[in-house]
Amino acid sequence: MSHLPVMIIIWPLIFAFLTPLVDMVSLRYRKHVVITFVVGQLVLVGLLIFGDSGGTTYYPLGGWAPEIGIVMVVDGLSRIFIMLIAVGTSLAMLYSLADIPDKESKYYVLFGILIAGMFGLVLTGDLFNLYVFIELTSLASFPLVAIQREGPAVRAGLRYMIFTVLSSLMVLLSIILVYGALGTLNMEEIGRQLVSIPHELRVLILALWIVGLGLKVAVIPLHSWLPPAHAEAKSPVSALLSGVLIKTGLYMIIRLPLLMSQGKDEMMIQFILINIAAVTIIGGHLLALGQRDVKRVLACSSIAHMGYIVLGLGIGSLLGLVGTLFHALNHMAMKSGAFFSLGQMVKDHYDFDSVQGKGRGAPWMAAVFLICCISLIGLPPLGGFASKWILGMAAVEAGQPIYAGVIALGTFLSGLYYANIFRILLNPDVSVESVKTRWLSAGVVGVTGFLCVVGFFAATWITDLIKIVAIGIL
Amino acid sequence: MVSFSFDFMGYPLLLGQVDGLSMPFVVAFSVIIVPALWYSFAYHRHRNQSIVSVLFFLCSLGTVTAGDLLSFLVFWEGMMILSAILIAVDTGRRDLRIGYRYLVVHVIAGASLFLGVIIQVSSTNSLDLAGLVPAALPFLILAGVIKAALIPFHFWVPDAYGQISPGIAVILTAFTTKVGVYAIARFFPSLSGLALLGATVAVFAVVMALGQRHLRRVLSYHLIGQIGYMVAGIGALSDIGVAAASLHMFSGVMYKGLLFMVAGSVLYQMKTDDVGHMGGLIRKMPLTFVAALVGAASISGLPPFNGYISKTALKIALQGDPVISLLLTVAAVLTAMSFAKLLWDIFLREKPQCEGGEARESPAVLLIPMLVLAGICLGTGIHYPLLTDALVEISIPPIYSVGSLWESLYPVLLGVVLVPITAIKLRHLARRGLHDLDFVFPRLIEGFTQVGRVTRNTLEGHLQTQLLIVTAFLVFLIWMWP
Amino acid sequence: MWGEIVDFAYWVVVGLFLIGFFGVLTDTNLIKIAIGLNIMEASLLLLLVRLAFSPGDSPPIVSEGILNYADPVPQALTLTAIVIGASTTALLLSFIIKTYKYYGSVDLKEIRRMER
Amino acid sequence: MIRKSVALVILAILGLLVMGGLAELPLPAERMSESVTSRHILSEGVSDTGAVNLVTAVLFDYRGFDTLGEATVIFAAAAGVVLLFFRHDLPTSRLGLSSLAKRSIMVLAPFVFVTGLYIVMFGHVTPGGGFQGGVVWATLTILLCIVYGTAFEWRFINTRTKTLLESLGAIAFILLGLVGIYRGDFFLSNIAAGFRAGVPGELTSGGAIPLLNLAIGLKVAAGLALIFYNMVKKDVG
Repeated sequence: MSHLPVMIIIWPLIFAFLTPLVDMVSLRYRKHVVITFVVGQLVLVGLLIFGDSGGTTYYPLGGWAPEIGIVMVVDGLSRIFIMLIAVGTSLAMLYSLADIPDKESKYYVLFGILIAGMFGLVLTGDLFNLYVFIELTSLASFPLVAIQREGPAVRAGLRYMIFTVLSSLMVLLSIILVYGALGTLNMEEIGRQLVSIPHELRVLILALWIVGLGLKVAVIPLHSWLPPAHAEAKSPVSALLSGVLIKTGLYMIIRLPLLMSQGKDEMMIQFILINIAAVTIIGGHLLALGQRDVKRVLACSSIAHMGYIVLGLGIGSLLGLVGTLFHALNHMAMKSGAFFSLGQMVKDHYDFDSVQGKGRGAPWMAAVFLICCISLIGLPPLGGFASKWILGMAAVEAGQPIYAGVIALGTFLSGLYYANIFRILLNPDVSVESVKTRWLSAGVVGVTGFLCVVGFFAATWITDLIKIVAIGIL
Repeated sequence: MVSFSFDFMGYPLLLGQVDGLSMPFVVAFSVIIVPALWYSFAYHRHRNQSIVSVLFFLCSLGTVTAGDLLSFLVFWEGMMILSAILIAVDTGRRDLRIGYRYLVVHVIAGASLFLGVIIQVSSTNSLDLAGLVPAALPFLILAGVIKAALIPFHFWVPDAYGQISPGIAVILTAFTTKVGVYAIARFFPSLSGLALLGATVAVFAVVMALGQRHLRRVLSYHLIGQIGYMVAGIGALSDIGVAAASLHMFSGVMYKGLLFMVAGSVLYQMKTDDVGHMGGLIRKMPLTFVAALVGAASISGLPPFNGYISKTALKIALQGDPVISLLLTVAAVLTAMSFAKLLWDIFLREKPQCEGGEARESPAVLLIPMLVLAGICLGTGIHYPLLTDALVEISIPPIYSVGSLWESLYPVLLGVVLVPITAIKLRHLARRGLHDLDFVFPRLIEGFTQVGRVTRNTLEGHLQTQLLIVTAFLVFLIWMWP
Repeated sequence: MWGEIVDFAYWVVVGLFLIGFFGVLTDTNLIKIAIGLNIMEASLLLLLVRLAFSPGDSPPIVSEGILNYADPVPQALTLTAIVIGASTTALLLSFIIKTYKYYGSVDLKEIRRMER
Repeated sequence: MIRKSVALVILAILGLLVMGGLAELPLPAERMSESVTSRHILSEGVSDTGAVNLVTAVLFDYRGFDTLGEATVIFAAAAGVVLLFFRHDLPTSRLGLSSLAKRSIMVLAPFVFVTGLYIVMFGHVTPGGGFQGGVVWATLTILLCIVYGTAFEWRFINTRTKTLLESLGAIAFILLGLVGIYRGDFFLSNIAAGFRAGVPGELTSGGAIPLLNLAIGLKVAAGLALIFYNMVKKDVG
């Protein structure tokens, strides 16, 4: 029996708990501790993902049977999300070394807890345990948003927090009702028995679940906490939140139609999701179009991209699911890359007037930013195009070409505002001094740019892998 | 030709597939790129721009030789990005919005193409360029029409090419719109109404050109007009029509390149491209004048230049349709009028108060590519089998006959005669009625930004309003669940 | 619409939930919003405890001679949820303190006015 | 005013809908008789874990991972509060209350501490446990803060000590969990990993549960004290 599933969660926790102790000795070991942690995490995750045959593995915590205790489930879907989280968090962690002052000890504590929470979230097979991990990730992310400790940042964090607490309450109510109806918390068991719940109660449970998690995923009309929160945070945190954290909400939504419904409800959920997604894509892009701050534009574009991701889910076909997962991976790479490279070009103020011409101060960073943004628009030959292509194909194949039209419209709208950002960042009329980039952050930025390119050229290979997982899920 | 295959998600991507339709494009692109690069390099002395230009050229080649829809799309978008970068970098110091607007238009075309390709591929499950399904057609047409700058989607041409520096314009004009023509020829050769559309565009564009004062804008409109000719040729729905269009594409690339180079040289010396401020340059720039003369003769379809060959081929192809023939003749008259006036204004007339006091002949590095292109125009015109044999597989009826010589001469003569009489009136007409079309488009893009601002104001409301919306959404969801 | 029994406790739960929610939706004072959220959470905990218990049950501490125990699982869940709720409240209050230090007010309207 | 009425209407509908859902819940007794989880824990709980208090058994054994999670939540909240109030790390008040209060709190303090210890250590036998006892301990530091002024409390157990205690408690929990893996069983295994079940009802029963309780108690006490201290200390910029 391999203990890897639990070790993956314990490792960041140990990092988080040890960091204050190490800091009491000296702040100088920060870099070593963080790099050790990241390497260890990547090794553990690599072992988990590639170490076995790829089937479903159960890990009973405390040795109790799944019905009685808490069980952890490793299947294809959690493997994909573990990979996403591991890559995204490792990059953000390494990037933080250059961007966050050493004395911010608690930053790394919270970061570690956040990572542990996200891993727990995608690994657990117990509904209440899921809730605990949701809370863990949320609580760890609130202070990270407000790390600049100034008025707007604190306000953004507060807004984020109120929305998230509300969403947690909805999820908690949903979980309580499930337990009250079925007397079990095991997710697979719940999936099997959910049909036996009386209709009105089931609708209540599902609706609370969708809205509660919709708030995490930030689909319109549940989105309004996201732009300030993601924009006011520091670059690595923005990248982490936009690139990784909101995808975990997606994971739970994917689990929802898979485990928690059958028949008519599934149709209804898909109908809800696909329409929410369409509204989210267009609304998110229009929101981004109206912004006057680069980071806010990127944040709003995250909303729109969650729309694309949910769209594939709403289509409900194999291809749609593949598109969803692939776009989630791509979006992690390109949005992180965009935030990272932007953070290297511009240090503090991100409104359009202050960033004029800043791209010319760090041309290589600007180049990666350009690549990431082109990928975000969805133009070939970059990853964003490949996943949009799959999503569009899925929409047309499912007999709903109108949603392919929505994707194309989204491409057009995002072209509008990214073109605007380029022309501002590359404005040659403003004189700028060149910005020095530390090798670590430059490396991280380079990796994200590389991932964007890989998304297209290795698309065949990646989608084949994802397809195996998706077949397993459906 | 080298071909190369690459697997993308279960679909084979075929690169470098050359067939009868793409051959003329490949040849034309490969021929023009050398003088164009030379010219632009001499004009700018900026290495990065040349690198981007070469990449742009390679993307254009890739587009016309793509063997499947997906790689076509990839190269198409690649062209778009690279050309937008070229324009943005070039126009940066004056007006960044030009590159922005250019990109926006082409993103629309790209999104439309993307949608069309997706519909096509998912309904036929293959990436073949042929056998398009009707559902995909409108999107592909929109993409092709925008790229080829057919009216009413022509506005980006004068907007961008009318303001970028000629060094870049020489490169961009040679490829971008031609790829649009290629798309039209490739995807919907049998679309009805193309011929009429093309002929109308030709007339309209030339009328618009007559109303312009600025040299580069004039040339931009003529560019659109020449595209109209090509589309009319494609619309003839015969092999000979497509062949004639290909020939005209080749000629057009050559003489438009030449004319933009001339414009660049003049601009370089005069520091302005307002035709009204020029005059008498023939004495200062005789060789440039010769090049301009060749270009003008070629575009007007005068023998023995290559424009004559391709226009005559077009006339042969379109013989059966009197309306279109008439429209093309009108366009030819107006073209000749426009260029006669242009040559008169710039080179011939004496204007004592003109500003080109210290203007002198262009340096050799600028002259050589111009003369090379002029040579090509003349050479392929005299020895036209060189063109027809190499580019098109269909034999074209003898071109140098008395009838066709007369047919190409009289519109030019008519145009030259009519210059002093009607130019003024036409100019007023064009300026008053049609000019505004060009300025709708920047407003349109501003309009989108406005929509975004309104959305932001509605969707980013106060905390509690948003919370209320969340609650209402929850209630709505439970309430509406069947 | 409703089954045979609608427990009194359920009315209390829903009532508290709505009171808290109403406060969150309408009161502009941040502290009161936090209180509203806490009331909502308390109502959920009440529901959880109610679900553990049937009339006549003893607390689940095993001793001789008792046959009916309350369900221990929801009680454990309640404990967990309480701790989580307390932590959330602590953090929420520190955010509010921080907001107060920056803006000098905990009223949403005034903060909004100050932003302009 | 409009918002209030709209909210009222929406919430009324929501209340009715939730009520409609709740009305369809089965009776707790019915559910318990069908639920594998509840029946197993009620019948086998004592022999499985050695703890008489089944809530603690669920909390620290059957669902021990939840408890690790919630302990981490407190840790995260404390870290978050510290992060938010960073740079204001100074004691504020040296005055405190009257000497009467000071004297009586000194008399009370040991008893409060012992009460906390009792609640922590007997969590598996009587109602109570690490969280509850930890809160009592935290109350002690809060009382000292109020009565003697924060400066005294700061000297008495300073922030470093608290952080140290908190981290040590957390790490102890994980180490206790890892013992299960070390003994060839699973993470957080209790009796199966070789901890002695003991005689139910005694202090030494329940395997690792008392130890886990102690770890949690330390962590909760230090965490809450940190949160409180950071909230009351003065903002000096």
